[in-house]
Amino acid sequence: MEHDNIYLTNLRDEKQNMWTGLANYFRKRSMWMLYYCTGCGAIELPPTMTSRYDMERLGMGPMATPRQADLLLITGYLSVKTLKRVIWSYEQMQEPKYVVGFGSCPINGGIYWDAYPVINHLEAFMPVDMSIAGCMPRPQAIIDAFEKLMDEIQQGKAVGYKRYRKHYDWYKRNQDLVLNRQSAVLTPYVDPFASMPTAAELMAQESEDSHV
Amino acid sequence: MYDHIFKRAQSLHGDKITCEKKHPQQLEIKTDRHYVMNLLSWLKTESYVHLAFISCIDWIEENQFELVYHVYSYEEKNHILVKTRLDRDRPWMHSIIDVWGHAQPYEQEIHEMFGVYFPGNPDLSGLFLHNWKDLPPMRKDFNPKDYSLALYSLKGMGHEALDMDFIQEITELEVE
Amino acid sequence: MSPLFLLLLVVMPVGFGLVSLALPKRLSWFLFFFVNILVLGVVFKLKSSTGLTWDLKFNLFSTGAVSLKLAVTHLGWFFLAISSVATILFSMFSLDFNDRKHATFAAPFWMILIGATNGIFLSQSWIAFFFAWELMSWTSLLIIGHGKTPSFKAGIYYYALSFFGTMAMMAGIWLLYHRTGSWDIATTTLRIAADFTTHRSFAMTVTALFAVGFLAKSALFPFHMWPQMAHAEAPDDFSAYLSGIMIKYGIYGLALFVIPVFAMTPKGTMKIISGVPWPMYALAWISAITSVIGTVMAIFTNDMKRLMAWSTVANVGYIGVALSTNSSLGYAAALFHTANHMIFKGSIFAALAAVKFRTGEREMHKLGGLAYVMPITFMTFLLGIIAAAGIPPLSGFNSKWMIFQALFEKKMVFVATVIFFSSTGAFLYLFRALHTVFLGQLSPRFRHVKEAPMLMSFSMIILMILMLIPGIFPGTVTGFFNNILASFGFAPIKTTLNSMTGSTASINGTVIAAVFGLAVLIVFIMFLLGARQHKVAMMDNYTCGEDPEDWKVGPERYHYGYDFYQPIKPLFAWMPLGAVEKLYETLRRSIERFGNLVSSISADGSRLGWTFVIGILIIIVTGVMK
Amino acid sequence: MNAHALTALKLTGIAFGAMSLGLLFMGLGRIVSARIQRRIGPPFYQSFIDVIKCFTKTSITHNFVMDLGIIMALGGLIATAFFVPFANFSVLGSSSVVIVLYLMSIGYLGMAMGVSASGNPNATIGISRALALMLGYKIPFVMVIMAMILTYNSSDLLTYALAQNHGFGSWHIFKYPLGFIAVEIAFQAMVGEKPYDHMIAPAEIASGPMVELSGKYLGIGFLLHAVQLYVETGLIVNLFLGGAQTWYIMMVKMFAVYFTTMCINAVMARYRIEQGIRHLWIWAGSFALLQLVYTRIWG
Repeated sequence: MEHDNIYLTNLRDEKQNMWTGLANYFRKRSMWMLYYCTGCGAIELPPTMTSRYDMERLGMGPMATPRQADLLLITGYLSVKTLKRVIWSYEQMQEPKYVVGFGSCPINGGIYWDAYPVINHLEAFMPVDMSIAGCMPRPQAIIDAFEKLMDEIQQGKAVGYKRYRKHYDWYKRNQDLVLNRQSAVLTPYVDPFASMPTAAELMAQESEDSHV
Repeated sequence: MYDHIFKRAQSLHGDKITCEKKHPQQLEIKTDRHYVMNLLSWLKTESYVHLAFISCIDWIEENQFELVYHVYSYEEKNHILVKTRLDRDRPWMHSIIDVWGHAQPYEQEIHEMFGVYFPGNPDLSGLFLHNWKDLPPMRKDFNPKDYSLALYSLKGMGHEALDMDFIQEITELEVE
Repeated sequence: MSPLFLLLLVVMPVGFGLVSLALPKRLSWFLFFFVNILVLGVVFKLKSSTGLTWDLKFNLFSTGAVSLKLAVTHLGWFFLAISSVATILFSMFSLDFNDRKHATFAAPFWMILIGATNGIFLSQSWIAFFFAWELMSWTSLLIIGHGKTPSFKAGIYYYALSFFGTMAMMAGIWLLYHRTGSWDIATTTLRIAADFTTHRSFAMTVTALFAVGFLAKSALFPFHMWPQMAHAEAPDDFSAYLSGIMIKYGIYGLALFVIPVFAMTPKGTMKIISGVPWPMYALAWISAITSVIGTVMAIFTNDMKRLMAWSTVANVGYIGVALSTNSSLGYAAALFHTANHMIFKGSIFAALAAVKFRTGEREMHKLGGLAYVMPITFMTFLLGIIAAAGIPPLSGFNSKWMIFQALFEKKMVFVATVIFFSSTGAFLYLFRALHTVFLGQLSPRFRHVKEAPMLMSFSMIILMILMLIPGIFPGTVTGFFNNILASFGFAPIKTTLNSMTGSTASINGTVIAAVFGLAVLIVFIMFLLGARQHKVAMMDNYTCGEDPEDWKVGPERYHYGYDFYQPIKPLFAWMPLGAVEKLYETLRRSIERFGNLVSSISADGSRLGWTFVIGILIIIVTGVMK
Repeated sequence: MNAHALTALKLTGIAFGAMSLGLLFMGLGRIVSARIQRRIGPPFYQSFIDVIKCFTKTSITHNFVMDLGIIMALGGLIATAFFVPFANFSVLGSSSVVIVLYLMSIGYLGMAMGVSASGNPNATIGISRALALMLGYKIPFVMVIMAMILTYNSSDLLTYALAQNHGFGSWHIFKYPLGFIAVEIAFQAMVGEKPYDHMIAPAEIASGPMVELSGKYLGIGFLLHAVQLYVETGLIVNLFLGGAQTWYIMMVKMFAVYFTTMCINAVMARYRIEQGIRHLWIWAGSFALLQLVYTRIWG
């Protein structure tokens, strides 16, 4: 599957002028999020969205598909298997797009820092514009982070998508290292039953062994 | 509560099994791996119709795997653990999907996580792990910490051909 | 202008057809195209010579003077003109369609059929009309059953229903002659209209017999079953002709005889319901039921040609409803919709034929995404379905609007509601066909499919233009109607080149097209002002983050096409849609039993043949002796 | 400046007016929903921000049919908006309701075509639902309109609007009460709000037709909904709520219609597709039929 929506053009350094400033105003006031419920953090979002904290005040709202969304929320730990889907979804999103990592897991692995299926640094695989520390962050912290992100968008600092385009090779290499690696990391495992023997064959072999 | 089944098991399979009462409503039966199939088929006729799960334990000091079949009876309200030991070097076990069809994914998972082979199971492909090349991860001789540090730490990811600001930004994140 | 031109219109295609029976297949198709050019030329030469008559009178079996009278009437010329324009496009289409691989032997019969068609539209005596009608039935049977078993079965089915109608019509003609002593159509129409005051039941019987004949031909309820078999199984290029032109013979018959009879009937002789005589009101409901059946069946059909055949049934229903209003507006609406349907259904079938020509598939769910490889065919189909759904600014809207105006005029609001139901349902099946065949995922099997060949594309482009023109300038077609209306004693309708006036409003096709163009322009500018877009692969879709290839899902499995409207199927479960088919099946079984009885009397087949011949001889001899 | 250019200019004004009004209604509707759920809700101009932002984003297209369809969709609906009288005023003079009903369809057809061309089955399922639902709401709606045509012997919307300009008592809501109930039920389905939001169903088929729309395509999708609101609330106001003499009364009445819809939307759950159509046929259909029979016999 070729990823046609990643187009590697030279990144023009867009200066902040009146038009980009205006565009950034609209972008910050209307952030539609794709909250990919990768982990535990999804439970903190309903209170953020509903009447207690009311995210819609800020013009934010959930969207159904990555095509429509501006903001990708990585809520909590991210397993390798999910990572593939998250990258797929991120690449389907349209620019400008922002990524927010929830909790400690996307920052450094959190309590899963030594677990084999969970990645430790989200920053290595996709550009993260804003990280929220905590396990899990409370809705207040989430709203706070969104407001900070809005400031950064207005100032033209939240340019993770440009970084992704510019350093696509590096990100791609890291992704491949985890997702498409060809060799074992520690000890290669040789399946003794790779030839898929039947039970009768195995038993015959065992009785042979015991005779010897 | 389980006296009835305990006695019947003793009388019918006495020479092949060892029974132990672990807990009210919980009975442990240890047996040889070639006898598990017979025992489970018999238990199924004795109203133990529900196979709840198959679990696997790595007894690394004894160089053995232990398979535990959890069966349950809705009539006697009893839980029976059928336990058997496998050789850790060549771990294989008869598939029981002829007795319980839904044992298939349980066996598939044990195959993936421990490397126990189930001849007769039609699908032993990977279920959870993505592109796994190492030892099966639930074995005790597999070190997840080393694995995680070797694969997921930022050190392993090269910084050539990148501009300095970006390297700065990335390496600041490194936690050591 | 010599009257022999009229004879030429009938004899020339028949003669060429007979000659080309001896020619190779490919050559006969070129001859076919050539004949159509000649026919079109003659027809347009006859434009201003209304009233031109060719008559042949002779005596047969001393039953009195038999007259074979051909004449140009306003109505006949209109039908001749639209059918010959459509035919020449279909024949151009057929030239490329019948290449070495696909050629059928239909061309000679088709030529004879064109002669018969011209005969039907020119006949002014019932004998000539009947001869032409029979010739048409036989040749079309031969084309539909073009040497394939399912096609032959469909042809037999078509012929059986058609035969029933023809017999009814023959009985009607004999009764008519018996009463009036004339074969002339115009004369008998006047007589039978007058008879409604004096011999009411006789007049009613005769009209009913004719009506049955025409309803059977036009596939109105309860004869709505045959198009879905005949149209679907006929050669693909012939389906366009079958659906565009042949289904209109019945409409022509109704417009020629049945409707004028009721229009000329003195007032007060019949019970009036909703402003129309009650038989007309019954016809309205028959047509409305036909359109509902056609629509509902089309919604749940998976075979694309069968779907469009049901759509034709539904459209004939609209035309029947329009005719039944028995007013000048309704009559004009029926003619207008006939002309439009001829073009848009012709282009839909042409597009489907092009698809079948390139892919060889007829089941819709196996296709998909062909718009990206066959853009001209797609545009033809798209404009065809826009016209068929009655969306402005294409031709279908104007005629549908006129039908509604005619219904509003007579306050037939319940019929109008039913018609509106089928008109909305038309959306469902037309979009389904559009999506399943032309949009969605393109199967790898068809990735290298090419656009239809040049002549096919060219004829499709002309069909597209012919759909646009009556939509933007309705007057190009409606301008012919006032003469036709006057010849049957209807009041003229108000129409100019751009606009039409109905009973409750008037519309201006040009204005609608212009404001639509303006709106599209505004949106297009907005579209250009937005940030740039880039093209992605067809399978690069939102799939909940999964790569379809991981699940072995290719474009074919990712195409939503099979059983498209499954969720709403339960809503139509109560409709006894198969009832008529069951009735026919019972009839067929009884006939088969009777046939077995006859064959059991004569021991083997050869003797049966002799029995048949002897029986015929006895009938003739007794007829002559008498 | 000749007359045609002036008309074109006026129509362009109407096009942008319709879009703006629809977007304003959408923003207000979101506030209404929020207040019912005891939230504060977004500012009233939120929908404008959303649409402008959509136009500043990059977008994807799968093929030329998608572009063609999406442009045809909004074009068709804007063309429909030209035919809806606003405060007793119609630039084009005539505004036959039959044209409005059929011209609206070209918008839906364009939308359907554009999103089907994306090749996503979710989009097509959404469209198949929308078309099926159309079979449900169009029939009652048309029956009520036919009752009016019977009374006035005219299918011009302006005629209906002018006939109701004689005070509160002359409103059609009192003349055709059953018809008004039928149309209100059908209207809920026409604008695709709950309980008839089968087409969008975000949790079920990933927002249906909108699934592959991004950037300006999505922006056009929002504008489509905005113009649809303008056309459909305008229809209801002209048909039942007495039209309006002044532009602000017209806007207030249009919003009142939408307000009712949003209130119902906020408290209802979704029907299943065939339940929805059955509900429309049974309830809206029977009210409309009663109205039509009444008008045909005694009206």
